[in-house]
Amino acid sequence: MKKTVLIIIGLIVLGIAPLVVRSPFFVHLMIMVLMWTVLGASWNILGGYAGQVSFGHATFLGAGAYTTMILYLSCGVDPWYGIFIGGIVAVLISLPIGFICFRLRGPYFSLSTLAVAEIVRLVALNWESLTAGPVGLLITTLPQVSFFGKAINWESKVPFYYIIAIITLIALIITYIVSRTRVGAYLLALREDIDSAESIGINTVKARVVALALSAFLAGIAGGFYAMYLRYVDPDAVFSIGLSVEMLFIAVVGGLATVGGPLIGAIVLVTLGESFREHFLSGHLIFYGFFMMLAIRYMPDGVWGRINTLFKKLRLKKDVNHGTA
Amino acid sequence: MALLDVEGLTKCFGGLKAVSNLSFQVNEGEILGLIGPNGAGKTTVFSLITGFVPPNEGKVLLEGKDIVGLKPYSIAHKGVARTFQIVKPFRKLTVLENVSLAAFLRHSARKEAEAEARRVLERVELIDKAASYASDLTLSEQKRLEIARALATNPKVLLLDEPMGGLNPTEIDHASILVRDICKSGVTIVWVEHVLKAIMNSCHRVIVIHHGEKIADMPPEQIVINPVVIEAYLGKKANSYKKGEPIC
Amino acid sequence: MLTIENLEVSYGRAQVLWGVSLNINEGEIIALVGANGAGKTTLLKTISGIVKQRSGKISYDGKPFDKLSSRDIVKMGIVHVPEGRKLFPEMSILENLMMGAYKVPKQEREKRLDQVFTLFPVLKERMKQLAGTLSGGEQQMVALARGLMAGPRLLMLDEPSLGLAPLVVERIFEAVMKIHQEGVTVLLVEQNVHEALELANRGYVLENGKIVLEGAGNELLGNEHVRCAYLGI
Amino acid sequence: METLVQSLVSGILTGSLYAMIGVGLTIIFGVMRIINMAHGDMVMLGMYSSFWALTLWNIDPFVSIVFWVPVAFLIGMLTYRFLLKKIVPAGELNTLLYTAGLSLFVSNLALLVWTGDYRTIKLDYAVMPLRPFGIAVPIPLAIAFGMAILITALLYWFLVKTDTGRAIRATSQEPMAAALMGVNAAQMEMLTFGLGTALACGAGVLLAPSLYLYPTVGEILVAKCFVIVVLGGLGSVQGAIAGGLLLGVVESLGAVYVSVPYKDAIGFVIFLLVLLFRPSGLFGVGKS
Amino acid sequence: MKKLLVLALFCFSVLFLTTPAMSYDTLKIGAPQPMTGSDAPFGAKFKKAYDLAVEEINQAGGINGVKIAVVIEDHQAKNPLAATVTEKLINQYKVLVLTGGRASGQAVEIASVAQRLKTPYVVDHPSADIITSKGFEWIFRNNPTGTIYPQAFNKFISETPGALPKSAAVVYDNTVFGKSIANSAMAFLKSKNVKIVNDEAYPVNTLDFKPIMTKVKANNPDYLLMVAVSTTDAILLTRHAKEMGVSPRAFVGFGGGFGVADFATELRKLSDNVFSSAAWSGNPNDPKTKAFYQKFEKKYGFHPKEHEVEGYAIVYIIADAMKRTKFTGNLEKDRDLLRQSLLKTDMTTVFGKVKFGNWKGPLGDKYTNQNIYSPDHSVLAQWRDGKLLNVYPKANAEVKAVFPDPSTKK
Repeated sequence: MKKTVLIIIGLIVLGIAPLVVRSPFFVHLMIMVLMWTVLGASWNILGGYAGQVSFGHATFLGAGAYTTMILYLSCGVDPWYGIFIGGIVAVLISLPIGFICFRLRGPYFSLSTLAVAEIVRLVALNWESLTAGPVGLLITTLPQVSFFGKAINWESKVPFYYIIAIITLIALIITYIVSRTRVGAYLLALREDIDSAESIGINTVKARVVALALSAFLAGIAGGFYAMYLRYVDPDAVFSIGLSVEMLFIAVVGGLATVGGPLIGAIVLVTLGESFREHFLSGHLIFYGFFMMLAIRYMPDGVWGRINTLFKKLRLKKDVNHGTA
Repeated sequence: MALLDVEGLTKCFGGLKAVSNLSFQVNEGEILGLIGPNGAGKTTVFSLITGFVPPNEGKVLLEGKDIVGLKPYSIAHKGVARTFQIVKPFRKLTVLENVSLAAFLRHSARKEAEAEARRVLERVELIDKAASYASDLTLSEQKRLEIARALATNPKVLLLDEPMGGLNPTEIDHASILVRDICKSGVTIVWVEHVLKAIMNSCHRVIVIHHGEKIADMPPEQIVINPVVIEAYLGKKANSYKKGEPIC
Repeated sequence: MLTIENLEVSYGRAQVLWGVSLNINEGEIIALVGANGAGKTTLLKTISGIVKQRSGKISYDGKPFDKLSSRDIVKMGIVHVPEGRKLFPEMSILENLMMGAYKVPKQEREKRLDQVFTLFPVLKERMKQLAGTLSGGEQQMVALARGLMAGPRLLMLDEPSLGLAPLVVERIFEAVMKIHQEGVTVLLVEQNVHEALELANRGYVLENGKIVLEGAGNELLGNEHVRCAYLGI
Repeated sequence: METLVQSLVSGILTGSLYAMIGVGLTIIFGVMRIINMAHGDMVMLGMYSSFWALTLWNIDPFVSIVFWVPVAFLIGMLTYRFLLKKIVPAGELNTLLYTAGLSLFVSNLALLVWTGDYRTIKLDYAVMPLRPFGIAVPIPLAIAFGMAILITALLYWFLVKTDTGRAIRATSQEPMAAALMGVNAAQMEMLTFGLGTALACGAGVLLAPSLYLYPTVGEILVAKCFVIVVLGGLGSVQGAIAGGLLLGVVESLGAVYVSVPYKDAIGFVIFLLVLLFRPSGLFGVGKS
Repeated sequence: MKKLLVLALFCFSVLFLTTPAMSYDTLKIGAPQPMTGSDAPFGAKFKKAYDLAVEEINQAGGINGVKIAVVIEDHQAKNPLAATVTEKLINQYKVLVLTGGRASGQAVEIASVAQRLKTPYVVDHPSADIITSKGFEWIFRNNPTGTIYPQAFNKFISETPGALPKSAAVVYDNTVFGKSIANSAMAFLKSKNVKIVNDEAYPVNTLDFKPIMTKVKANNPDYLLMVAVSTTDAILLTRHAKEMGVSPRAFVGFGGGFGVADFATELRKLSDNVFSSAAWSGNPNDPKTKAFYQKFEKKYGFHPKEHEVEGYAIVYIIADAMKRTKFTGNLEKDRDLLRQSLLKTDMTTVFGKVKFGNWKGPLGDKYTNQNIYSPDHSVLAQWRDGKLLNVYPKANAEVKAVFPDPSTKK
């Protein structure tokens, strides 16, 4: 009951935020938070729920971003379909990657994703006829789209905000569905013990592929959004290992295998980033590293997980008090 | 026709024959004991039947159909469930989640799966612990959780790998009752056990394997006076030493 | 020589040993028998300091040693040859033996090595061979020899016959007898109940983490309870 | 022909230093099952040590290595004791993420302290290379090659011939049995981490005159390290030596005969193939 | 947990509180630069250059009495962050005009945002052609584009008798910068029927160029052309080329790295006779440049190079445009007014002459608001005993070129 109220309040806040916050810069920041949330959520499905730690998630973001860009620039495909197609292309790319990397377990899987991501980056950098190589792709204008008869003003942040807000909602809902249904339960089982999972009838290969595909789809969509919002992609920006590590960081700090974790992680990443940059000017990455170590050492369940356990404890306490009274 | 029919099963690890030309049948509704000294290959037999390890030779027929070569999960779909000797619960999940996961095999809706899981937990008397994390259970409870998880897949055949290992006598008696009860509800059971007392009291038939070969297949009361079995268990001189004297 | 009183051990929440008491006198061979999962290996691990007890007392020559680390325990002459042999597979036989003498002063090692090689001449011939490439019986020999290199007063053997062919088992037990004749006290954990009890001066039967029976080897052999424990009627 | 010999020589020279770094990583993995993402940063610290010793005290890198290696050994032990010891039991993935955090921390701290300026080391005697048989052999790399071989050989001798070395290998092969022989596992782990760090730093000191240094140079090197140790089989010292030399040669030949832009990709492709088809490494004994 | 919440709240409050109020007490120039990360040293260089120029201008009375200020924001060399900080500078700090950027990837992002938010962006250093070839009317660039870099070299080989290479090996870094220069040079060489025997793009941060040079040596090129965005790459390329025994008639370097003092101090005699075809090479005899060098060295204790000159010059270009603008107090209007003034810029700075215009680049790009004098800035210089001396075009030449390279006589 309380939860529904909270969610409704959250949705309302999300909905009216850009109308209340007038500063375009803060709207921009919120857009960044939401974009990182989608990326964190994407990583979380594979890394948090299914326990397959990937160091190469930027591959899917890059695939989505480039697909959307290329389709728009060379085929004139409307970006709003392009973003969706970007997600699908990311899924298609994820399948052979899964075929290769899922033969490996644990840290070996992680290292193999790192290697695949580097190979993909090098291909994107050198396949000039497709990607324009290091020069990158730039779009100057977005197509006319009308919404209820009114042309959308792409120079304003607000339409982008609503688009990413919807994508974020989709990502969170997918995560929620995953966490609540058979699929998610299967992923958790996979993370805990593959033999046991097989013994109770879970097709672990299929489950992992589903996790990867979902994860790639979300990252690909976020990539498409990235391309349209920032209007410029180049291989080092969208295929870098650093980007993959940031996604991982968001999911780990926010809380592995939690629905709301990535949102918290993204808020932490973006706001900490902004304020550290303002106050320390340099060296804020030191704090990232430090924070990551602390998180793994003391909060293996992340901020969200920590909050959850605290609430659980509180509730238990209440129950106990109630029982004795 | 036997429910489960194992024919000429052979498995080599390196040069060592872990299971060698093993054949036996499991009839519907029985509890079949599978015993043998340490390293006799009992767990390997289970892994071969459930598809975790592919055999070098041999067939496993479930209701007449060969299931060799299938993946473990599809064998589970066909109605063969197993437990593990070294318990493998999903540690960071609750007891209820552990069992519901297995119940998802036959119920796609979460609610139904959970209801089924609760029924099973009720049966193995773990319902009080439904909300605890699996890692917080005692060994005896984890063993029961293991059984509950297998049961929740609604199997035709249940392969129990040492469910009594590490339990104390009261717990063993308790667990024996549970096993018999499960059998009565219509699940056929193959039971690997070291605690022979439990086996002797509950099984309809017992198979003894030694060095991967079947050395005996008979009712429990005959097993205990079978010289070959005693030799396998107590050492080869045991018979000559105590020839003619009754045991116990 | 070794006295154990009321030992209780648990892994996390699962208690494995419940008030185990036993004592071993100098020069004895003691057999410790019991079904799988009865707690035999845990008992050995507790004595050798790998596992810490929850309560109870272990003393050696009258001195309690529950605070000692496994390193000091080896130094005192209590040596544990683990189940499954656990050789260092990518080291030669010689290196394995030298590892056995890890806590032995350098000048004494040569002497030890000679002793071990007279006991197991076959190891001397093949001392450069990698332990991982040996057969099961040979590996068990190396494991025994490695244990001897530490210069034990009390040698604890965990299932030395596990997974070996009957002929090889006999040779292993011969070796154990020889080691005993050299003046080493032996604590033998075995599934091969008959051989073990025949060899032993005394035996203990462990069931579900408790000592249920003790007595002279022959006595136990004839005991109905032993058969009950194993065949469970 | 000359091109082939030249690229082989260059490959082997660089490969010897890769091998030294790889050996450090592999022994750490062997004993503790840590995949140390911060290993490359240890190399980076070594490079800076070399640079500062020359710049501030005018000590030649090939001399300063004599004291930097022990210092690195101590730092490694302290790092293990205060940062890693508690996290090692948490499993391979947690340590992987943890050391990734450590790497971020160390490289950015270095950025803060030393700035991102690219620096190079100038050695008066090393302007032109030697030219035996018309093959160019840069002097600093030749000296580094010799020292890398010497240090790796010393380590090998240590691991094979000394009690402690044997104990380290024993712990990596069969930790339980090693403990029963009286080996103090925690001590061995600390020692191994110290040794691994010392090797990485030492390689950094030796590499500094041939390459240039900047705080995030570790990122490139750590990726190479993983390729090397996986090629050789994680945990195998001989494998890491062979893997290092192999990677050096493959990179060198690949750049000459295949493609410069895809030079790094070749290493990764081999890495994936080995992971998939021979997970115990090309030179591993092959534990299944 | 509580601490975390407090921290989060703190972060938010910091964000909101530091929102500066709009005012014309100072005229603000925004400069996204990499202040952390591996590009940080460049950010620091520009900051020093900006500070010096701002100080001088303000001491001289500012812009009609109003002081100017450069607001630097760190983009860490990450594209999304470059967009973020540009938004922040434009919307939060309410800057009138932007400059900076450092690397091309971030500069494209800044240009894209600036164009959308209708704020002038005067590029001081990034050289990717794409920035001024997409018809962005709010974007101006003083420095030459990548494809203009080889201009002096092109003139040299086509105008000097016997200098036209028979074959050339081109080695360049696989970035926008390296690629633009290499493509431009190769296009020109091909038009002269010169055979390109090596076309090698190396990944940035290549630690070992020996394999590449081994490959180059096998083809025995008449000219070796090297492009490097960073000084260390330039040094290492030259060193490894000479170590491996590549012996062309001329070693020609493109990019800032080949023109800085470090190049000679690192390479000593290996640097002798290496050509540097640069976008800009300061003439130390010019009084304006001389004065700048002295002032800079006095303030910071080291000799300024290309980056500092660019940063210093850009502030003067912007200040000049501001002086010619009648500000209304309405930010949006003023930005457009400032843009109009920039279009009319015609002046000389320490970097050289500047006038923005629309024209066609060497590879056919249609430039918008690109400095029309940029091809003239291109200079071919040669290292002699640790000194870089201009050799071409003849008007700027300090000495005569040593050619072919005597050290590599076959």
